[in-house]
Amino acid sequence: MGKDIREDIAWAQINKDVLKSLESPRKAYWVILLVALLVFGVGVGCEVYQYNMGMGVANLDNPHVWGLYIASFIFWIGMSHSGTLLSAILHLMHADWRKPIYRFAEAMTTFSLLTAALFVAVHLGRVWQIYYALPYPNERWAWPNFQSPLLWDAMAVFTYLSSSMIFLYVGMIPDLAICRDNIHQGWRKKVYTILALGWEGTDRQWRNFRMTYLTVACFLIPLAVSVHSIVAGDFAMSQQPGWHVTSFPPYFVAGALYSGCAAIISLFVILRYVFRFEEYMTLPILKKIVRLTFAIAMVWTYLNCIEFASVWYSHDEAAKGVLIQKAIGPYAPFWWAMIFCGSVVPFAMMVKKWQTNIPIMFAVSLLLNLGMFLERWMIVSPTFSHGIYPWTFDHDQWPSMVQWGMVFGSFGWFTLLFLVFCKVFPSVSMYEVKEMVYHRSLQSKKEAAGEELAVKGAN
Amino acid sequence: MSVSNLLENWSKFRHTHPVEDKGHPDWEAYPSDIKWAMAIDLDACTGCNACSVACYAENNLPVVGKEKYSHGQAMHWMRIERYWDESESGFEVDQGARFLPMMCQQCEAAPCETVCPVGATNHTEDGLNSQIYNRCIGSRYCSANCPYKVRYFNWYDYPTTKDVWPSPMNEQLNPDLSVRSKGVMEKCTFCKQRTYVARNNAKTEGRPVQDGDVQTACQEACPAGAITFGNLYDPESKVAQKWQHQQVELTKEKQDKDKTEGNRLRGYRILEELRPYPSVMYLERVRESAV
Amino acid sequence: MKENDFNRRDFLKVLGWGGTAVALSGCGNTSIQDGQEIVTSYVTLPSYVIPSIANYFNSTCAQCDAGCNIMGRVREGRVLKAEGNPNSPINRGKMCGLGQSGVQAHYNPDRIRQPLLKGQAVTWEAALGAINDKLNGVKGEQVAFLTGGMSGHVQALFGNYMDALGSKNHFSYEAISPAVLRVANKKAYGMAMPRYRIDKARVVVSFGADFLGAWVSPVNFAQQYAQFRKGTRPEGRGVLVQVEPKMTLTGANADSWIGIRPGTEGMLALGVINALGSAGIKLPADIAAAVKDYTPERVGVNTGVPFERINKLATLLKERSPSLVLAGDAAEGYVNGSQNALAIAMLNHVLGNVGKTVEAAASVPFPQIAPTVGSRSSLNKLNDGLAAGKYKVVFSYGANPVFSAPAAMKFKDNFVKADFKVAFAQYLDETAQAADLVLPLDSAMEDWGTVVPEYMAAPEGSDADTYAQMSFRQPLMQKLYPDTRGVGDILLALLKQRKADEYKDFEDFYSYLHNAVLKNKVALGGKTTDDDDIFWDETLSKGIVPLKGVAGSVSAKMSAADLKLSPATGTDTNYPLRLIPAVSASMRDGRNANEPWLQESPDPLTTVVWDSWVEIHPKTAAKLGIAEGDIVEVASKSGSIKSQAYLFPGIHPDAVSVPVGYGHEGMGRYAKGVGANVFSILDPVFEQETGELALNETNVKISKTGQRVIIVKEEGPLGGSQDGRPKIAVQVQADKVDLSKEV
Amino acid sequence: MSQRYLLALYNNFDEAEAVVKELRTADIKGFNAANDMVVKSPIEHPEVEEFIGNKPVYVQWFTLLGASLGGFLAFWLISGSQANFYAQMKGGKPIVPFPPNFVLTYEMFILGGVYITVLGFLILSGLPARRSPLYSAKVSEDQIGVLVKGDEGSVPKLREIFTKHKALEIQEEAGR
Repeated sequence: MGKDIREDIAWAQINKDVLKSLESPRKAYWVILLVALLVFGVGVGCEVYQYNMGMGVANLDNPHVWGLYIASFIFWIGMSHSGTLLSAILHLMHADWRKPIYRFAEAMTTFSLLTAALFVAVHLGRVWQIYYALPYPNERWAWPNFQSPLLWDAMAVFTYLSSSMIFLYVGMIPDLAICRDNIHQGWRKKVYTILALGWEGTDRQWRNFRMTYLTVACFLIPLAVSVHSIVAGDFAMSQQPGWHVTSFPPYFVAGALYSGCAAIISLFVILRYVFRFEEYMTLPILKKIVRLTFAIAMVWTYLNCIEFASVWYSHDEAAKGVLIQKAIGPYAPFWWAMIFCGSVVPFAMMVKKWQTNIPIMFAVSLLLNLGMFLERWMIVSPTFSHGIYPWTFDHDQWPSMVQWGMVFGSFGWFTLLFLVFCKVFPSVSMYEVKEMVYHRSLQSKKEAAGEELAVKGAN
Repeated sequence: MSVSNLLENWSKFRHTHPVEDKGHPDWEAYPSDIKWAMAIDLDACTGCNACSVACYAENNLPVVGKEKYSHGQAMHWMRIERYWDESESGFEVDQGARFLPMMCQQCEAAPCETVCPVGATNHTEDGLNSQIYNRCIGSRYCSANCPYKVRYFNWYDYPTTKDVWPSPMNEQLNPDLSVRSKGVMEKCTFCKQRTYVARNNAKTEGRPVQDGDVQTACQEACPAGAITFGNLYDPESKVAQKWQHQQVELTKEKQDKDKTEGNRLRGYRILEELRPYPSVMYLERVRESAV
Repeated sequence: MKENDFNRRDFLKVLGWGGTAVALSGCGNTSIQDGQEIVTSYVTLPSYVIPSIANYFNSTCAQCDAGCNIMGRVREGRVLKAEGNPNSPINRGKMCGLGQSGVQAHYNPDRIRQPLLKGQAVTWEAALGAINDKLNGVKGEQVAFLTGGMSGHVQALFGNYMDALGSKNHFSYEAISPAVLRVANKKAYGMAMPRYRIDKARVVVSFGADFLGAWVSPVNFAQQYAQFRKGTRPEGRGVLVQVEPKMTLTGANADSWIGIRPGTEGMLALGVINALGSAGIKLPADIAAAVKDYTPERVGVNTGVPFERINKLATLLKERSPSLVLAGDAAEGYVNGSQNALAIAMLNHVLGNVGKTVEAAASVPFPQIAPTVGSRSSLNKLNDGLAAGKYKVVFSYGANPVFSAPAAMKFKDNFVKADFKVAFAQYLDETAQAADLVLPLDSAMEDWGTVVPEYMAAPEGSDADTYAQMSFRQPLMQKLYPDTRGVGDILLALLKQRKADEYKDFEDFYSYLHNAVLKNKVALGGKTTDDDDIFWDETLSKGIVPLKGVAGSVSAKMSAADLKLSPATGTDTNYPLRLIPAVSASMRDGRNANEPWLQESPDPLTTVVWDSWVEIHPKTAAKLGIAEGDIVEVASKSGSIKSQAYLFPGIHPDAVSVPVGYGHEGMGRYAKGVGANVFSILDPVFEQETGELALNETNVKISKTGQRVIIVKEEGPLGGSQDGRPKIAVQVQADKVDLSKEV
Repeated sequence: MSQRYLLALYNNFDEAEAVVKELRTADIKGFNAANDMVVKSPIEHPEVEEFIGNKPVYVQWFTLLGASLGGFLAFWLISGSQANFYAQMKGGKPIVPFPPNFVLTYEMFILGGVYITVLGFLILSGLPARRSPLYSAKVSEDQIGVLVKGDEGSVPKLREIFTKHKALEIQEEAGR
């Protein structure tokens, strides 16, 4: 296995390479940007139509009151978790291979949360009254209902979004200073100057920076877990069969990390190509993420089985009914596709040769993401179609093109935000790659010296 | 904000419904000696749909038309369900069908109430589950969490939808309650507009609400008189007597009588085991097997 | 009119003029007396009108012929809802869904608003002038008048008009009517419509009488049924046995539903009598002789009802007396329909129910207002006459024969042969479309009238033998459209064309009615000393006028001599299935199809909405390879229709059923194009004694068209299954509960 | 006496470390090694803290403050709004219920912690800051800077030490 990164890479070169990504990406960048814009336009069109007509155009009905919007909401929230995984958990564990890739993962966290927030809005019947859900003192003397898991959700997502944005920003300050020092004209200079806050890399700054980064990372980990547990709580707190499951919170968290990791692989491949980051986003690092993803895939699969088993051996006939319906009912193709994508496809990541094969891993990561999207859908819809009350079972509901359009559009929105970010801000953390290179070269020097000593000693 | 308020409310409201004591004696606006409840005799119900149509007439329910009905977007607050007897070989028709009028059960511990993010659905002092239309933002969580699926969402803006209330059909709309616009949830209110009038009249006359002061629209229409409605806290009321006779207690999730084998009573509440404490008691349909 | 005598009627008028109006003449007996009338503002309200508080005015439901007494809930000059009149012996404050929908007939956006001559809007003068012109050119016998069932003062006026025309060609037509029953009852009990006391019976055996759904007076029967089911009754909880090939709403409520082979109901009745004889009930000799061949075993083979079940039924009837046996549409719609009905009525005689649960009903003392009931045989006569070109001018009121006549009768072709066709109509229905002149009618909530119900229910504790009633129909609000008229007004205007002198005192139908009622003040329960206005207002406010009726009697005996039960018609190998047109509680014969509440309230049994359907037994469907939602073609010798298949366990495997009332080509936005019209494919087979169309005598074949739809219905994908949930719609056997002490 | 700023740039940490160590031990009049010396580096390098002398970090106190404040305020505000404004009656649930409030308290605990920690970071590291008297873009690239402040008299000595350790570049500027 090769090295995660070339140790002899010059620090100045790192600056140069990364700063280049702010200037001249490949043409593919613009193509993807344009496509994303168009796709986002589709979503906007659908929302405008739905806003004017009413939610009915989404083909939702009673009892099937939620559909792809909520499924997509969970999907995007879930995707956000791997950013935290890479930046916070691996940071605490001193896994320095995360350094070249954590920045974009963290950006992904922020933007997928922003995308998820969109779905909260488009899902509402009266989005123009969305401010009723905000806890602010008002002349109506009415506060939101703090007992509602949806409100916890809103609070958790808000906390997570703002914390991860802050985390992203704080971690970026030294890099912004680099940008400030190297880009000398235009609006960018002003932006970087303001955002860099006058960072100079003094010992005092670094000292406080280190402690802050560590502390926030410590906060982010339980936060991330709580966010997806609370999203799981939206379902697990209800009485509906198939949702009222004790293992839902860990199951959701595992699913979140899983889809996030899969998304990181996809974006890794794309960024590596578009911004010519071959030196930094190296195959050995890919290999590490792939292995991590595989491990999480197995955790997810295990939790899936636990859920099925606990439903199967319970005396909750309704929950059992939902499970059976998932397997043989109208959603069966999607459910089996989810099982296939989520639990079978990851075994492709066990093949050593494929672990560093970019096209294969790209395809696998897309399949995993598809599987995770289906998973969320399969959590939401089958329960509605086959709930507690037999008279209102509803096997014919199918999301309308409006729903699909908005799901589609959300990918455009995410891609748009993400690409703009990568073009404006360094998507590889320069200072941390320097640290990585520095420490690794020191390490190998020491090793070499140790070897020499050993040789000497032997002599 | 006052600390004393906080502490007071903490203890005062710790346990509200369902409890043994009647409502909240301290409730400022309405001293609550009323708990509206229903009893529906399935043996009398013929499944004729009169209640449902009466509900349309009384509560300004939109007729959504075939296409929207096919999407499951019908707005019948009161629906009649038709079940067959089941056996190994399929449906049995020898004893006819079973009809079940199903509307909001006005649960005492309603699953819908706690989950609404904006507090648009709350418990009222007279024991109903109320929906505040102009507070509702349409998250539909209440419906998602309703075990009976008796909450209906305004998927479209029905007042402006073609052929829902074309002029002069709109002149029939009942001015006692609103016509709901798109994006809000609605459901059976136990004809709140009628109970409200009854309570006000009683108040004006300086007496408590008596049995028979108010009928719900469905009850009023029901040709077989299968629906009994009234104040459960009034021991004189028919509905209270029925509940009492059938030994169905509002505050129990498992009735004592069900623990004894071979009780000869037929009152039950649907999905009681989920502990929503519904306010509607059904009486089992009786069939004679002599023929 | 005195200034303080600003009464409600005027108030309604004033409201309609939007607040600026004056009390003008035009409302009957009022006339402007110089200097005594004053201009009144909308803000000057009568004392009983308090804004935001509803007033209730009594009237009579016009949605079907049962004549339920209703109260219109009126707020700010608009009628909002129909509620039952609690003092009514018929509906006792209750309403059915059909009746509730009356407000939608009133507010219907598709009502005709102006007279239409050849499709062009014309004035009433022109319209009435056109009629006058045409009538002047023809002889009395060349004029035919087709009506639905009628009663009360409109009928009296109508009789006068026919006399004035010199025509005897009044055809009273009801697409769905108990016409066979009336004839059979007359034979069996000596009266066409005795009073049935379901509430007194311990057992009710109904041969296809859908008394909870669409039969005769369903709201009254439903209340009796509720009594009948009460365990606290001295007789205990009653048992209902329903015998019919296609389950009706009543069948769905039966303790025992017997899906009999179509057409063999009479035979089963005889089999039960035979079994009763074997069980020790003493049978009159002629009856014993008549039923001796109908052993349960043989009857069992022919009817498809296991003979054990026949014996059980006989035992039940023997042990629990009094019982009541009813014969309904499903037993009568055959060539031998009246024989079936007679055989069934004989059961009542054998069981001694006559006089106990089959009571004599009184009839109204004024024959001219007694109901004229419709039948299908009269349509046949009209049709024959039209085909022969006998009628030049044809009037149609309250009937839609172009829709409800079987296509094989070619009614429409014959109808258009007449020179001048006048339709009195609220909607532009099929008959109105075929007419030359369409006269727009007031809705029943705008019109005056009186109604005498055919089925005369009596209030508790009254002298039931002589109880008869007349109900008032009065406007519940101002007319929605200025150019519609009440049928009485039109008839009066037409009469004035003939006999101007006799009717010149009556400005409109209201004044005629007012006059007629006040003239008979004493007969209508008043005293000669009563003030006319007070009497009138009180009578109106009650809405119900009890009359001392002419007591009838039911014959205690019945001879078996009339009974000649011919075997049921066999099947046709080309058309192997029997078609049973189903009459549903809400759709009836289709005249109310344009009321959206009815279209959207699910059929109780199939839960289908907004369409017609073909009920097929799952076994038959499996044989034919038909699945739910398949569009199937139902073809008879006389035509074919296409509709969606619904697999329905409550139907005899040899039968299929399609609801009537759907498939309008006109009427309005809610009715047009919804479903298929099953009337059109009925074979012209007639009941042998009455000449009624035998509705159930059409054999059909079913074939798939290859299309499939998802049926729009209320029930979910599990059909009627409760999916193993323990307590949803719970049923308990009667011996497991104690009903006698229930509250 | 006027103050001068000197910035010396070094190629690697070893050289910088040597310089710093020498400056700390050297007794130069008008120059206080503990207060007048700043090391600027392109990467976070914990060793810098060691050789420059241990200086305490107080960010964690902000964290404690923020988190407690967030949690406390959350519970107080939520319970207070539930108890003092329109009571939202939920069947079977108290007006001021603990479990949901704890969930929200937990979230606000984190939110407060994160916000105040970052605020503390900004305060303690003196950000946002104006450009310091001497700065070289090389510091954000690959060189380590040692910035000292001293009396005019101490400048030659300082320069001497800088050059001794192979300073790549020495900048000098008058103090303000």
